[in-house]
Amino acid sequence: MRLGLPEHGDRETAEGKKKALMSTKLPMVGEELTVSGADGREIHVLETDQHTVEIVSDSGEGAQKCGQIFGAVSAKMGNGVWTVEIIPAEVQPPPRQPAGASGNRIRLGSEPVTNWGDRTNLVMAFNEQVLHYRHFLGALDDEATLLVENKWKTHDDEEIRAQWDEAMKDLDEAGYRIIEVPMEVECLEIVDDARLGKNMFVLGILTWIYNRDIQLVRDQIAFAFRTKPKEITDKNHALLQRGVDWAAANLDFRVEVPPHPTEEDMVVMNGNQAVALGAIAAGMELAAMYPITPATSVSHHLGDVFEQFGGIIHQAEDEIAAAGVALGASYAGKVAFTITSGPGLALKTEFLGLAVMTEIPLVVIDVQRGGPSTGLPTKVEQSDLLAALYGQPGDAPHVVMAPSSIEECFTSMITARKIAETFRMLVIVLSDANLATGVAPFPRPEMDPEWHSDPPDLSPIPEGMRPYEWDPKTGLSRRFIPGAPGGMHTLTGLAHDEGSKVAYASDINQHSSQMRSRKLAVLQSTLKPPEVYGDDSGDLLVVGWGSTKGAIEEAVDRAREEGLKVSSLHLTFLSPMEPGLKEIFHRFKKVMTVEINYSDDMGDPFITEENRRMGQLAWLLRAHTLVDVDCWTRVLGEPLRPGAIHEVIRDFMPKGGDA
Amino acid sequence: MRLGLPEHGDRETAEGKKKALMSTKLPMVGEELTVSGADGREIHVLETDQHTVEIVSDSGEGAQKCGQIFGAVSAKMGNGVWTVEIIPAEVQPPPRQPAGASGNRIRLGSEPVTNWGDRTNLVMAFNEQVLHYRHFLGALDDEATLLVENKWKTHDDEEIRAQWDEAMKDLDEAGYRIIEVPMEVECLEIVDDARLGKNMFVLGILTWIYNRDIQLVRDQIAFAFRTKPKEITDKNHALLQRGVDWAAANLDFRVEVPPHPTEEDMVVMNGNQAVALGAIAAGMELAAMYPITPATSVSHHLGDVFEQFGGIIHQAEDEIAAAGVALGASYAGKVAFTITSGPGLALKTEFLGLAVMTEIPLVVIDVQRGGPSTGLPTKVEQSDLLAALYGQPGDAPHVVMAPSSIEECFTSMITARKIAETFRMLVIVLSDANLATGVAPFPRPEMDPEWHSDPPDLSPIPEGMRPYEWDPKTGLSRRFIPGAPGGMHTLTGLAHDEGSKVAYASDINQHSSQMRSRKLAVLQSTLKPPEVYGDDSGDLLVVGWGSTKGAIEEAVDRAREEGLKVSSLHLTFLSPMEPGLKEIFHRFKKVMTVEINYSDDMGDPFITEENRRMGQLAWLLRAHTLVDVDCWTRVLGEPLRPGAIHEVIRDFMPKGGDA
Amino acid sequence: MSTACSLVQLDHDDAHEFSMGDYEGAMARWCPGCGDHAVLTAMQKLLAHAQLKPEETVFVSGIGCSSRFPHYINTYGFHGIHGRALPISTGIKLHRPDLKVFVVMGDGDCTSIGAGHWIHAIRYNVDMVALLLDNNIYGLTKKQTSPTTPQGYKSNTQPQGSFLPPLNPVEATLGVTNASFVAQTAEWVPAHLYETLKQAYDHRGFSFVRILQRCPHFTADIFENAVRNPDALEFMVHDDGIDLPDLRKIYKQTLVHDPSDLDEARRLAEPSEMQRLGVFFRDDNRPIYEETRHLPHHTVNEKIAIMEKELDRYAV
Amino acid sequence: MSTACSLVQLDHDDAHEFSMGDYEGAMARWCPGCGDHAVLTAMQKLLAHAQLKPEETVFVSGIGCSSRFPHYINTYGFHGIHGRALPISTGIKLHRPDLKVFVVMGDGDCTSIGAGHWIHAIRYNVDMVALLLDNNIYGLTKKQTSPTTPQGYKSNTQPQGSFLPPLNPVEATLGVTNASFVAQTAEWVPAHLYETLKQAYDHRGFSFVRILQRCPHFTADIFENAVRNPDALEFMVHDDGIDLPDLRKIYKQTLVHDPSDLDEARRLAEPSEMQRLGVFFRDDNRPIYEETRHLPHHTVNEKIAIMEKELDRYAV
Ligand SMILES: Cc1ncc(C[n+]2csc(CCOP(=O)(O)OP(=O)(O)O)c2C)c(N)n1
Ligand SMILES: Cc1ncc(C[n+]2csc(CCOP(=O)(O)OP(=O)(O)O)c2C)c(N)n1
Ligand code: SF4
Ligand code: SF4
Ligand SMILES: [Mg+2]
Ligand SMILES: [Mg+2]
Repeated sequence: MRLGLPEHGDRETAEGKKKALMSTKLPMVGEELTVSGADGREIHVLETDQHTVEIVSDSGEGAQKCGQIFGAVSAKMGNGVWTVEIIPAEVQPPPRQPAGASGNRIRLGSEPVTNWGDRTNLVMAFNEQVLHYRHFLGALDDEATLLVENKWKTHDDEEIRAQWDEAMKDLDEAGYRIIEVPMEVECLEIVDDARLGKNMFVLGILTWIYNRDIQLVRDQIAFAFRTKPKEITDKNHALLQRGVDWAAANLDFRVEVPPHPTEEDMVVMNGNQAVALGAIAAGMELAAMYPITPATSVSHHLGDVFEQFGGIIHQAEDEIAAAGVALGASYAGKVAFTITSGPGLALKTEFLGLAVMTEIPLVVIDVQRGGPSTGLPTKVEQSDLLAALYGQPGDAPHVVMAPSSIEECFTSMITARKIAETFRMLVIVLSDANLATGVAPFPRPEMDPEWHSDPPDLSPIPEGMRPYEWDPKTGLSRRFIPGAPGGMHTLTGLAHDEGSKVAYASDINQHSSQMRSRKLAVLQSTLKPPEVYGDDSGDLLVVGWGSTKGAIEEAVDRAREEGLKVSSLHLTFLSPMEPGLKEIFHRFKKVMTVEINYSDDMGDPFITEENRRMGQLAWLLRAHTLVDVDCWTRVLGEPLRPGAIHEVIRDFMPKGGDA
Repeated sequence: MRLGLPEHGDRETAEGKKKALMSTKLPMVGEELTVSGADGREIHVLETDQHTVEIVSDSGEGAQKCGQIFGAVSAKMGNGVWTVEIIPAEVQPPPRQPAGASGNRIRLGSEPVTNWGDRTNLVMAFNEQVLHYRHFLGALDDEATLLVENKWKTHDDEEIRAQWDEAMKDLDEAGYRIIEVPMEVECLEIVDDARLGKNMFVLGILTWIYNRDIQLVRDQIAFAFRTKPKEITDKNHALLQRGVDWAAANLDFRVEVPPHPTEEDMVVMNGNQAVALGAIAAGMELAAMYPITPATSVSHHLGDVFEQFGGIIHQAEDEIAAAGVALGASYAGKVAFTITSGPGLALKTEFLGLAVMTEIPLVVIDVQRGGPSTGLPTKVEQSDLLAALYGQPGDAPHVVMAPSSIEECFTSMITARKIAETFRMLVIVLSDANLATGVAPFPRPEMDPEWHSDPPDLSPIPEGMRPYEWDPKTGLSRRFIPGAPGGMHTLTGLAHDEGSKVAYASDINQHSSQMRSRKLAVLQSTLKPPEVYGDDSGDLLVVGWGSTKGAIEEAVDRAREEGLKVSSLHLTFLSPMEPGLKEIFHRFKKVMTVEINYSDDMGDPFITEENRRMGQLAWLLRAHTLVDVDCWTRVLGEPLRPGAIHEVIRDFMPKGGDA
Repeated sequence: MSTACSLVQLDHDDAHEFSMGDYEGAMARWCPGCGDHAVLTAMQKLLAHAQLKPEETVFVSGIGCSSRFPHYINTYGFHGIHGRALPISTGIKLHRPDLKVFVVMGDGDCTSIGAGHWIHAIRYNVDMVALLLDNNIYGLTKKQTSPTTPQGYKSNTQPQGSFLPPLNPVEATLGVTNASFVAQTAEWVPAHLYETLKQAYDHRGFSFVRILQRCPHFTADIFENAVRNPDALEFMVHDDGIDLPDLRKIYKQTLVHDPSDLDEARRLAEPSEMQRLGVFFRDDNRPIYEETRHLPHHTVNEKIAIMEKELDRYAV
Repeated sequence: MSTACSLVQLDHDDAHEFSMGDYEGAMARWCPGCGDHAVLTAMQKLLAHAQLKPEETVFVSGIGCSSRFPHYINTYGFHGIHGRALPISTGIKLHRPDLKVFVVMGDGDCTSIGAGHWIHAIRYNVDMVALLLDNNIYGLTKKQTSPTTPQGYKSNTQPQGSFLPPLNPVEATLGVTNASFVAQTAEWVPAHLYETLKQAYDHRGFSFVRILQRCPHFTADIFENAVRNPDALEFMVHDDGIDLPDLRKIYKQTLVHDPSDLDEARRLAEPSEMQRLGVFFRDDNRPIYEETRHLPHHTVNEKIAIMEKELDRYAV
């Protein structure tokens, strides 16, 4: 049933209201209180510790800007925030195309929010088609409240009217609470082209619903449009106010997500911004890349600021060249890095082998997307793990690590550079589209001068020292950098001896292979065992890596509240593996991984214990620990939801028997 | 001590003779009998079931031709033969360069020979430098007999004389039996430029020593030089005779490796020739490649004959294009193939992902060489296994198989094409430099018309049928080939539905991933468990894959003769894995792999159970079976020797306790 | 691709008459005003004109906005990977010369990541039509500099403006030995676009057509002047080239150029204030790669016979 | 690379005088009579002439016989992977413009697998010297057809003879916008070889030199005539180019060509019975990629200050 507006039509039953307002399944202090609004209408206020709202429109209608401002303001107010973009596949698809849905999805929390959460509780839609598509994708909570522009209902084009009726019927039957909003009508009071105003009007509505600090919102708008003429800001302020007023006059509910302001300095950004800033903070000075979604924006964010540092972004002719340029630069000085995603990683494969063979430090960031092949360019997956580890023909020992939060996207760059230089090693950092596009606040990092290590060591090479003077124990050796007197030698991808001379003798190849491999063992010996989240023994241990950490731990929390003996373990290093895993696994009746990559499900036709293809981390852990590690993985082109993982935990709990 | 020639100098003691003649450690019927030669000298005849001889020279001196003819003749006589080339790294290195050693190494056997065996028993060297290098490389049996050109001993250039003395002193001290041969002096009796005659003269000596059928040798020479003017052949026949006569007049030993002629038709070739012929027999019609050692010669062997078939060899501008051309051709008709080695495989990575995603059948042959990077281009390694399996970003299920003999190089092409087309699947065939350059006879394959399946199905597509109409059980679907009316659709590397339409919906991506993966399970369900070589239970099971089969089984034989309870298992399919492995493994106290790739050795500094990097197959088997599979692997740039594996078996035998 | 073409004419009688509609694929999802729409229309018109059987026609592309092309046209299509459309098409033609192949690439796709294949495809001179939809930018990935981006033009990867003078795809193509057809047109001059596609299709060999293409979303300004001001375009006219009298009414700038004159073609290809449209170069007698490989056809038994003969060479 | 060069002249006084011997690396393992030997010698002579500090000089190569070059010269060397020498060198120069970089490539290395990088390196116009050692064949892998193999010439992969007319590296290079120095010489005319290398080195920007190189082992016949018969070579002479009076004694075929004339350069680059040696084109004023990026230098503290300012933009 539907609340027709502006003419305040049919009122819904208390029942209906309740349904519409308790629009979340999550653990929450779902206290509902009632206050009275301006016109004396009853205003129902839902107080919850988290709530998810999304704004969807055709691309170009500014829903994203609206969402970004809303997210930033909420963060400033001290809410936990996790924002993700809703992006269409095409740059600018035709209007009112389902798949053209574009916008932002913001999860608000009282506590810091570590993941995008479950389904959406409240939607602001600029047309019914994108709204309907979100429903079709299963993105919306069964009891979500949907606010939708209603100009289409009465549009001149009858086909459009028909589309409206069809879509709305569907949504209605789905049992959502639907509120029509005369966005265009309202905006036209202030601007001539409503398309350019709706987003700010909608922002006003959200400001009222979520009780945001209006001044903060106004400031944020001013900042967002600082480069534009002042009139723009003024108009937007007016639209904002209009939205607030409209909401106050017409809505009968609000949502309170009590903020917990902290003293700590915070910054808010997405994972690609964190990678970009982390790279600068790490003192790296050359980034070679070739554009590829979802990695490209790292270079956009490096933008001017990198050059201000004396850094260079080189957009190469292809990914192979990007790797080559980065390798050449690393060879000649400070470690450089290259940024890419699956298809680009594939192209860099040969150069990665050369990096390992020549022991030139190199940092590669792979912002994973859906695969194989072009796959799902804008969607998240964790399917490059094995390719990153084993993709290079021949034996190519190197480091693979994965940040598990936006903050770690920043810090991992510092770690990566340090390891690369200390060990003369290739380091692959696996981020993904979930981190890349997720926006969340984290404590402002403190710069450490250490990170910007001084220029490369060009001091004369001691008489007789050789370019690969491997320490027989550790495999470490001093890197000879061009410019260092007496260090002349020729680097080669051919098998070579300590003097970098091409060598075919068997023992030399065996020894040099040993030395390159040894460095990993040495690095491993410096790592600490990972910490178990939850009790460090129990019935079920859920192991994850990368961007799924927040969702897994939230799911574990929920399951533990139900009394399930489940804990989780998150790995940062995939090569070498952190110590102690086997020992930790043995403390649990059952061990499983949860990953965003493909695995066969037991019970499917033809799938047996013997031929089942496992999740990528699960496969590694089985070989590594010989523990019968099970897995639940999905390639849904979206981050995993804590709710889904929670259910999986229930299903996978070992039945009966004691540890 | 050294037998100076021509002036029949000092004779050696019976003792010394014995030593020199029992020049093999191998299981042999080492019966020694004595006959009297022309001039009444005593001729000691060693009868053995196998013997290894090598001919080494500077490149360009024709040692290889000599070896090839000797091998061919021996095969014709019914001996088992395994010939390998000794190739320098440079095309034509300067003369008398150790690393310039070029030639052939022939292992003769009474029974079929499956591998290159252990160290060399008898050497024919054109100069002492290459001979000394072979010693330096550890290629020679401690008790080998060395015949060497002695012109250098008295060379005008004193530096050369010095080199001679130094090298010979070394060899002498090593305790070899050394016989100087006046090759040049003898050849000059027949040709003006001895460099061009020595190889035939040497062939004569070998003919006498190994008692080869002289007429067969003459015929083989005629065949080898059939394209050259007749005089050449005549001169070579004369040189041959000269060698025979010289040996008869000067040598006091012969080696008898009794042949066992078979009725069966045999062919003799190397693994790359077998791949080339196999591809033709399989009815494939397009090979796209880019030259790379040791794979290139496949295309050389395809040469004209392939075009006679209506086949095309396309030398592309690079490996990426080669993969693309093969894929395009496969898409448009019969499955095509591409041939490469490590660095080329790396470059093809992205296209392999596309092949999997679009389900275009494709056959890729990787003739493995030493890695990583450019590594050891002419040497064998089995280090591409994991890259072949997991190299492609995203989930890219496909088949990986490895021929384990030259004959299987032929048959695997037929299997590969069949699987590729039946399952719309990428099939990677892993050969290696050992098979590629090893020459051995095998039963002549019988052509099967079936193999040359008829032209692609261009019949009209039934109304409503879709390009990926996956059978929900098997994931199989009919391939739409351009030209088939009604089949118009657009193939894409993006995630797509059954209609090949780009699809972003979660369930579709999960489902299509499932369908692509399912095909592997279906294929696996059709495979038979591998057969255990030796008793099917015991103390130790040695598992191998690819070219090491012959050496491993020979080592197992030797160990079993000593009473050790060891068996071996050889895998042809690496993806999917053949069934029953876990069950087989459980029947042995200990399971280990023997591979030509890198693994850390326990006991080395910093290496622990936890951080040890395992052989590539061992790693797979651990994840696959959860059995604690151990491994012994080496990257010596040469095939493994049965003797070495035999020792490893001894060392790895589980100590005490019953199964 | 006259041979291929005439083939169709022959066995065509039986088939029904194809209309433009018959070639319509999925609804095009390019931005409103995107130049790619016009190219799609012109191409559908050409297919109808040539009456190409949809099932015997293949459109191959790489990755990019422009590379979505095959999805929107009702023939066989192969939406490949970035920069690799040409090797795929080469494989198709080598194995199936009977098929009519069209290649659609963006400027990044063809001249950046695909540059190596591009140079060699020109050289192979395989009988197909290659279209470079040149919007001077990376569209799909949202405004990064491409090799053809004007110097100084700001992008997301070169916010200070592109560092280098743009690569000139026509000049580069003309530098490659065995180039056989090189033309340039603009998507906003439909008549010229169509005629160019037609001649490219009729040419035997590798026809390379650079199409100036508007990207209103990211580079609206780049072609603005060329679109607005007819004198910003100069048309090369010739009997062996393109000469459309009607166009002269609007476009006054013309010059006569004989496409057989390579030196002149190269001179004309050099950067000038005016964008030159027309056929720069054409040579119908350059070797065509797939034609240099005359392949016999054998029955299975013949094949086995040859095989046995080959095996004899290896017989022991 | 005059800037780089003069740099050396400056801080040179202190150092000792470098002789050719100072640049000798490992003993060259090319075939006897291989043209690569001559190039090595000429290069060592050049280094001695320019008094380049071995530690400030880097030779980068791909894979091939010719790419063994760095091993045989006593400077820093980077024997990379096949076809990728140019990206590596570009990275070196971008990060360390102070280094003098020379690139050595074979014809397969540069014009086949490396073609894409080659085209773009010409365009970037990074200040370094690139040598194409063109023996018209794949040497190291034992006689496969290369893009520059003469049409009809038999190889192991094209036993019927190469199908296509050879790619002309000079023509192709001249087709790329921003080309700044393009020359051709022959390894068997040492004086001309040396002078060409010298001018390439003195040029500011990307100097591309194609060196005709004999491969006695596989293609002895290809350059036979050009080596034997002085009239098979034609020398382009000019004050701004190369003019070696002594050569005129042996080589009668000369023509005057002004390297600033691009059109003429392209015309002269076209195939002719005679092999033309000399400087085809030179332009000292084309933008040099690394110079378009003027990079400030900061102390760590300054950097941290900038960083903090940047972080403020993300502050909550
Ligand atoms: C190997 C690989 N690298 C990068 C990308 C990302 N990518 C997709 S399209 C594109 C370039 C698009 O520009 P253009 O080729 O000019 O086509 P347009 O979108 O402008 O039509 C890039 C870099 C990719 N899909 N694959
Ligand atoms: C990725 C890769 N592909 C192929 C090869 C094999 N390979 C080595 S050198 C070479 C070509 C050699 O020819 P060219 O570049 O002309 O150099 P030349 O030996 O003639 O001097 C090839 C194909 C390789 N090493 N790496
Ligand atoms: S971004 Fe540009 S090229 Fe891409 S569809 Fe939109 S207008 Fe066309
Ligand atoms: S093969 Fe040719 S190019 Fe290679 S070293 Fe020998 S002569 Fe030189
Ligand atoms: Mg573009
Ligand atoms: Mg060459």
